[in-house]
Amino acid sequence: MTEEIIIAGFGGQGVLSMGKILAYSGIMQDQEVSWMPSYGPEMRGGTANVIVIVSDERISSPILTIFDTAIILNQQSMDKFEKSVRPGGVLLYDPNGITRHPVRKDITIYQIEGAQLAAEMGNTKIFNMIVLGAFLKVKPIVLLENVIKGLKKSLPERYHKLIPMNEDALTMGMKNVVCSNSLN
Amino acid sequence: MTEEIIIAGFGGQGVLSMGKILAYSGIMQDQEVSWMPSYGPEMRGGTANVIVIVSDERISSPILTIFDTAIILNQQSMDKFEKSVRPGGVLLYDPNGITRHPVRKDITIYQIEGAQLAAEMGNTKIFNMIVLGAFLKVKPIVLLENVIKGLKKSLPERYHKLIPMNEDALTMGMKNVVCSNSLN
Amino acid sequence: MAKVKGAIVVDVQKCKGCGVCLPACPTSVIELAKEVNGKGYHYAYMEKPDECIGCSNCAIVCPDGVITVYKLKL
Amino acid sequence: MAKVKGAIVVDVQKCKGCGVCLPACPTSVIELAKEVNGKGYHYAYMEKPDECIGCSNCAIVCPDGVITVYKLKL
Amino acid sequence: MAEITFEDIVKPENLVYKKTDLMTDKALSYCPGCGHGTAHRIVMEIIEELGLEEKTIGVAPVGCSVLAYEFMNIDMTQAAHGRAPAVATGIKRVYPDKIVFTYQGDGDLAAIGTAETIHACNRGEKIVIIFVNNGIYGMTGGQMAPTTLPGMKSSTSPFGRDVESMGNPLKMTELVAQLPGTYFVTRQAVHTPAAVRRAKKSIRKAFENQVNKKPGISFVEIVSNCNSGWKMTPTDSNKWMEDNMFPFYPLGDIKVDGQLVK
Amino acid sequence: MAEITFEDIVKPENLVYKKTDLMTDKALSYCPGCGHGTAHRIVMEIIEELGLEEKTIGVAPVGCSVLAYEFMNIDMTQAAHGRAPAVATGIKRVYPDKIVFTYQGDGDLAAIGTAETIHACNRGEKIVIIFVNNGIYGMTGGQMAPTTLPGMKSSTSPFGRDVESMGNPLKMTELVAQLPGTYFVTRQAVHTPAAVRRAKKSIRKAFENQVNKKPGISFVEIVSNCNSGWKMTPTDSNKWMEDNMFPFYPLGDIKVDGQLVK
Amino acid sequence: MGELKLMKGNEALAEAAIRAGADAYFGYPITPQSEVIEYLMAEKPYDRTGMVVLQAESEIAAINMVYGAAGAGKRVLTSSSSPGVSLKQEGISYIAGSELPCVYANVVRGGPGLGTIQPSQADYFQSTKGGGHGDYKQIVLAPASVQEMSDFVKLGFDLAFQYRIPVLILSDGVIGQMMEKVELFDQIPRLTDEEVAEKYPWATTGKKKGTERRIITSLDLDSNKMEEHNLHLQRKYKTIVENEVRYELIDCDDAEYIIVAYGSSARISQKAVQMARKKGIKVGLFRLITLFPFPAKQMQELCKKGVKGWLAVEMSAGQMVEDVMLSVKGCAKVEHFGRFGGIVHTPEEVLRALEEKIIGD
Amino acid sequence: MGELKLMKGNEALAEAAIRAGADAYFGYPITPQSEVIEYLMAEKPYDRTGMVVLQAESEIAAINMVYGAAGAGKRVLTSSSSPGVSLKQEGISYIAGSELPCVYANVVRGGPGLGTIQPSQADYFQSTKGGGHGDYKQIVLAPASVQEMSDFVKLGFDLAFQYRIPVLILSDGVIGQMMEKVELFDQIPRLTDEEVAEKYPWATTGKKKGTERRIITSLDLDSNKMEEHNLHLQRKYKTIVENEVRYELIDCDDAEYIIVAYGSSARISQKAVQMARKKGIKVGLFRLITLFPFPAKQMQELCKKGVKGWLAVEMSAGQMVEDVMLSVKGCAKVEHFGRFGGIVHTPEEVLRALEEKIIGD
Ligand SMILES: Cc1ncc(C[n+]2csc(CCOP(=O)(O)OP(=O)(O)O)c2C)c(N)n1
Ligand SMILES: Cc1ncc(C[n+]2csc(CCOP(=O)(O)OP(=O)(O)O)c2C)c(N)n1
Ligand code: SF4
Ligand code: SF4
Ligand code: SF4
Ligand code: SF4
Ligand code: SF4
Ligand code: SF4
Ligand SMILES: [Mg+2]
Ligand SMILES: [Mg+2]
Repeated sequence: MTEEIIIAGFGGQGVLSMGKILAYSGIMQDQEVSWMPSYGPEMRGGTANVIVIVSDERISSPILTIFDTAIILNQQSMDKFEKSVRPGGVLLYDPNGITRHPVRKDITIYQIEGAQLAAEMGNTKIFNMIVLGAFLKVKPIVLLENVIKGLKKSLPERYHKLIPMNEDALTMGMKNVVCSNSLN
Repeated sequence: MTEEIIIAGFGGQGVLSMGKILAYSGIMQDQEVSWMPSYGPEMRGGTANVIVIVSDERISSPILTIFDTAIILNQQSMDKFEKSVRPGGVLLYDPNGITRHPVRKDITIYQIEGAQLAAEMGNTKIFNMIVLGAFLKVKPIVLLENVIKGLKKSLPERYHKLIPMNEDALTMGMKNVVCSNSLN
Repeated sequence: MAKVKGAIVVDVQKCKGCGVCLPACPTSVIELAKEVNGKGYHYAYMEKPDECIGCSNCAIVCPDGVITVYKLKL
Repeated sequence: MAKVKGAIVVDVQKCKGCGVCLPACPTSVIELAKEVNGKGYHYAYMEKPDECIGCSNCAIVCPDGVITVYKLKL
Repeated sequence: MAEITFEDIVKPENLVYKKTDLMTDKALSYCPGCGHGTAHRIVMEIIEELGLEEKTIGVAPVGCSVLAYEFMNIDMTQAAHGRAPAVATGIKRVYPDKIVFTYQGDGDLAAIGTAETIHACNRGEKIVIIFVNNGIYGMTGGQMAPTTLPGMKSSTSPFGRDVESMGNPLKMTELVAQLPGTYFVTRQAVHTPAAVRRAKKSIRKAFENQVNKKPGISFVEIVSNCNSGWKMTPTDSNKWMEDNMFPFYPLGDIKVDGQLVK
Repeated sequence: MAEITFEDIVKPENLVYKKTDLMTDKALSYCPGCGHGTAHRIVMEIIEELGLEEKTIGVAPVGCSVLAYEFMNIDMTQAAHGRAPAVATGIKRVYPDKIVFTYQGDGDLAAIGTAETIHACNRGEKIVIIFVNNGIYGMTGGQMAPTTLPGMKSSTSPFGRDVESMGNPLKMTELVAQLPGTYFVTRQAVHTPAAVRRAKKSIRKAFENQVNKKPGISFVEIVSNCNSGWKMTPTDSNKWMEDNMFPFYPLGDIKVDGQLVK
Repeated sequence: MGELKLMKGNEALAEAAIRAGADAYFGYPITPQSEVIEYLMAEKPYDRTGMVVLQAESEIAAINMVYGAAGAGKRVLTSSSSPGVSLKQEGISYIAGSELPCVYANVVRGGPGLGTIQPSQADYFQSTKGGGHGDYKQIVLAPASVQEMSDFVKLGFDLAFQYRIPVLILSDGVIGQMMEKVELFDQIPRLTDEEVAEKYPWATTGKKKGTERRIITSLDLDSNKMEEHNLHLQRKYKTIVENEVRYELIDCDDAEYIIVAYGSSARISQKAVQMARKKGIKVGLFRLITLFPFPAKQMQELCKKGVKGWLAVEMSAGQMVEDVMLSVKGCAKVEHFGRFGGIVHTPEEVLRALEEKIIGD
Repeated sequence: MGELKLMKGNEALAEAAIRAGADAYFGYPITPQSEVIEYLMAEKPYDRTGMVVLQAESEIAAINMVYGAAGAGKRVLTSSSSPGVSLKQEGISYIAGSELPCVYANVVRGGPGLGTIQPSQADYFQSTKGGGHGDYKQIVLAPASVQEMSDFVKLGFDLAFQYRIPVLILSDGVIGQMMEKVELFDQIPRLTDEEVAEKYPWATTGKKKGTERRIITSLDLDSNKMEEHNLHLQRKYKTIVENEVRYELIDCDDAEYIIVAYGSSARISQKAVQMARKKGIKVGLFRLITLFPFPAKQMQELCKKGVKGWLAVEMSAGQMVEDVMLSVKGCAKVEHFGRFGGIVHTPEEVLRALEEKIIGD
């Protein structure tokens, strides 16, 4: 099993840390992982994206242009990455702020109302965990318990009290993801 | 005609400028010349030597290990360069301060009492011109008039008044050089 | 009462919502919008346009130089 | 008269004849030799050995550290 | 006076302030509230006001303002980190009649570029140095600068600057004022309208010195914020700057017309 | 007292002065009368007197004293031009209990090495800097240094230093005294017995500061001659130095125990 | 098994420095490697092992601090990225000339000049042929994973001290910025001052009475001695070429074509090899681990086995390819495929280049 | 005929700079090239032509002064020797990246590190492959006589401005310190500011109203643009390789063996060729004048004529020899003969090396 994912959105949406938790979860179940951010210094407030690969085998290129799954969190990223999903692959997006929705027919498209749900849950910081939950519902490449373990590993000790809340967010995401095209 | 010469002695003996005047004289009669000093910074007061080549043809290597003529002005240089004269070549030296005189039989050896003559003439600065005169007597590779022209070229204008004295020194050297071995 | 009336024009798309102009205004004209511009910033606008005296304070401290100031002498 | 008598030993081969020790001597003991050493320098020597008071002035200013000083208390 | 509408006021003849044309129309790449933007603008306003546009060459080294050439609408040279004073010297020496200035950050001017700064000042190069001191390396992500205050946190002093092991903050401006080659040395800020006005006056003086071929460098420090590096909102950072930076880096003229201000 | 012969006096028990064993027996490579020799010797005397031989590491960069390691009979590191303060910092930081000093010329310390000098001083590295200022680049053949006096001739200022185009002589010692990281800053000379004694006292203080872990650098400038570069006899050069260098570079302590001397 | 972590390459390098028993890090920030010093500062290695971390005033100061501390026998390192590494060239030449051990990393970005902060491999020549002056070499290790960013610090120090030579870890923005699983090796204790003095008698640790003083220098005014010193260096480099070549062969056994690459290019090329194999193309990957010493012999052996073509893949306009050419000596076609200026090639592009440049004609 | 003078190579270079209409020299003293700035200071070029001469505080400052003035369209130069040139590498990379014209000289001394002040050719790699970071090239001219030290300044400026590229005059202690007859070219007037502005529209001479501003930079944060810029540079380098190769063939017409050398090694090798010819050995000298561009094609042509062996003679442990190998591509044996660390080979040694390494077996 190899899953090649791009997560793309705005700087403040927790894109990089979502990828990090996913990668950590992979490690927790003994998989190989890589996490490759786009980086740039003074491009402050611009877009952020990260390529995450989780695999049973040694990972070759950490940089890819075609992905199994694209998790897309703003319009710019939609414009850039819709075409980068491999035929038969998955595109998961938060429709909030999206003006041009995805149109491809050869991939499965899911929506998660992450921003809205986060707002409802009263904590915008868990937005990325909702989206991650949604993804894991669609592609259960790591077990929830390993995500929690991964969270523990990646969060400093003093933030561990926040783990239950994150768990809720994951569950919320899993529950609320919807398929928006007819492929399956 | 190509004449390959090394001039070697102490720092203050005018070794480099003797070579320079010789080279300039060569230019005055349309010859090719090269002048290659040993250099070194804080080896102050140490030995100084310069390789001068005067030739009708384009000069290849400015650095040589075998010479037609060696002009030797102190013991250290004698130790170093006696062996560097080509068989049949010339070694010209000032015996002042020399404790081990040259012994080679396959070269012609000349002496010039340069230091003593300079002292007698009341001007130690013309020492090198006396030696140059001696050399030119032995190997008239440049005309005296071209040496004078060379002197004019190499001395700043304000020193031109010293030229007659230098001319005297050259003549003095020419007169006083003596052959000290039996080769010719 | 005021002998002058001012107005500012904020280049909404370039405003970064930093809020530096707010305390610079002697008459507290400016507020940040609830809405965001294309870059996601809560841009500045004249909340109390009538108070503006066209003093340019806001414009000269605006790091992004997005404020243009007009003043009408009455 | 002097209650002390001094003497210096110059390392002749290492002396560079700079003359810095000369003005340093309170009793003008030192002169530069007419002869030169192996390096061609007119080395320093005690021209007036009787005057030496062993004050070490010459030694401590000698850049090449070639002077050793002795002093005998009478 | 409800009769006067917005449209009545916003008319070309009523214009009292507008960004100078010597700033390009590109959106500045700086973080919201960053003083670099203001500093850029007032330098360009002075160049415009003094009519120097056609003979001015600006030099901006790396630092957040590396892209100054995107915003300052004049001839510009991008310089290697720390070397702007040398680059400016090169230009000024071959064009003694042109106006040359550098626009440097504190990491640039006071760390890697110390030698170039000291020597350009000491030679008395007839240039202007605009020195934006935000107490941090903004561009590379908020590392400690030579100017970082004692105890101040940065990404390379995450527990606060420890003077014992990391050294003292360096007051480069006071230092160069000691050199005979500096003609005008001042420290300013741009966070309030009053500060901007004073800073602009200083910058004008600096450029006028160059125009009038005064003997020596004119050196204008601008103490500024770096909200990203300091991890504060723009307005908080300005407050923090007043409370913490100004006591250590007091504003005001340090040397005027070649004379230290007592 | 004709009865007392030379041999009577020259006996081991009468020995009052002898070159320290911490100087090797190699003949110094310096020109006759060059102050470098004296400076070397008194530094080594102090190291001997304080018993620091076994824990001292010296750093000498390029300059005439590049061969210091041939003469100083202790562990030595040859440094790149201008970088001795950084090299010494590297050593001292990994050996806080050892004694580390640099021995630098004026070209080295005040030109190419300006940044390293300023920053080592500003960080308050607990090292000693011995700074031999002869107003010229001796080693490379007498070029102008940052310290060359106005009007002074050198091979790169053959008509005398022209301050207008070549800049001002740089008083690096006064400059570093301004920095909080310097604990002891003094200027000395070694051309007369009295000067040598005072210089030695300063050097002792400098090393004692390091032994006693005083907070900051101890910086000892020695104004010295370069008869080759100045093209004078040794004694003439010492006279010239008194008449010309000392007025510009006045001898004496500048900062003691962290306090500027008024 | 050692501790497992998810780390950036830069962080792994920093953590490995602490664990390798490094005595000091001296550095200056520059993207994309500032995480090295940031990580170290946050980790308080002084409390963990006594390791010193100092932000220098410049890259030049940093490399000279390294020179000083290395000369005193300590395990020290620095890191930078392309423009900063250019500034270090004089210092590196001094370190090589004085035969001091040290480790330094170049997390390469695109040039020339200020260039871009994006990944590049265009500093290959500088690293392997000598960016500084004089005839010197340094061992160049090219990590292709975060794991190797950690491992090569330890390996680097071992080689550096064994041969008294600077060891360059030549990384790039991809390897520096990416996170991967890394198995951290256990803490190696720092040597005490006494152990240093004993193990490294050449080091300036203070001259014990009655012993010879130690001198760290690269100067010799006597040209004969200087030449002798240079000959000694050349002999050492020869020994290194004989003993320290490191590389990895992937799918080379039956390969008709071989891609040569290192670092992140090797990772991307590996994917291209997988893709090519799926298409039935017999291609293998020769992944360089040491760039100096270069595995010339090993390439010649593959030549003898009948490899028909070599593709040098690098993020540069063509640098490593020269060493491949010098190694295979005309036995088969050698072509170069490069993207540069901050652009990283895609596996698809590499495959296409292989098909067009090597197989195609 | 121009004025005839007896001059040191360093002095000839300095005098040529004045006559070539240079606007400024910025430099820092270092043996064996300090005569360049000393000569200039003594000549008062400001009075002669208005040329500025400034002793900078360091080599880094000097190269950045050059960068500044070159960016403003002026003819400027600097010079140094090995350690100083290493320090300039960042600056050179910037100049190459920003496409600025300038001339600089490296009067090479033996390394690595502080090394020796005696002549060497061990900076060949640094000069031709890139001592600085990134994919850039510079034109490298290798004078073999004092005459060429003068001529190549003029040629260097011409090429530098034609291609907007740094031109390195790669000399060494022999060429720098020796005196020979030199025919000085006539004074070329300096361009006025107006002429500069007109001839070099890319230069920052002050933005005229209504025109586009000029920007001197090597930065592009957009990797695509950065790659495009790099491709542009590579195209330029290709043009230079096609058009600017310079070399001299001596006795090569009937040569069975060829010695390849440049600079002072070429002079010495020429003597060796003379000696060999006397012994009846058919050997010729391929004297490189441009090191970049390297005359690869021309060597291949000689290969086709049946040259049996090539001897690369250089004062280094083997650097230029790699380019010879890359050029002749295995057509014939290539060997290297080098002395280094400040030692200059003798013609006798070169002849012996030819006999033993090339002819002997
Ligand atoms: C030789 C070199 N070293 C390091 C860097 C990385 N760098 C770029 S800007 C900078 C410091 C920026 O700080 P500052 O000068 O204070 O400017 P600011 O961004 O704070 O305005 C550094 C270290 C570089 N570009 N070149
Ligand atoms: C990088 C570099 N630049 C230049 C030089 C040449 N150089 C050696 S010493 C020196 C200056 C010496 O002057 P100073 O430091 O005053 O020492 P002094 O000889 O006068 O005692 C110079 C320029 C060098 N060795 N390395
Ligand atoms: S200061 Fe300028 S950018 Fe900031 S909020 Fe006000 S108008 Fe917007
Ligand atoms: S012009 Fe003055 S009064 Fe009007 S909004 Fe701006 S600061 Fe306020
Ligand atoms: S000071 Fe020393 S070297 Fe100089 S003359 Fe006196 S003894 Fe000789
Ligand atoms: S010891 Fe004193 S008295 Fe004796 S020679 Fe020396 S300076 Fe003169
Ligand atoms: S990082 Fe700091 S200095 Fe840079 S733009 Fe942002 S606030 Fe300004
Ligand atoms: S050149 Fe000057 S500094 Fe150097 S040894 Fe001679 S006198 Fe001393
Ligand atoms: Mg800053
Ligand atoms: Mg000096």
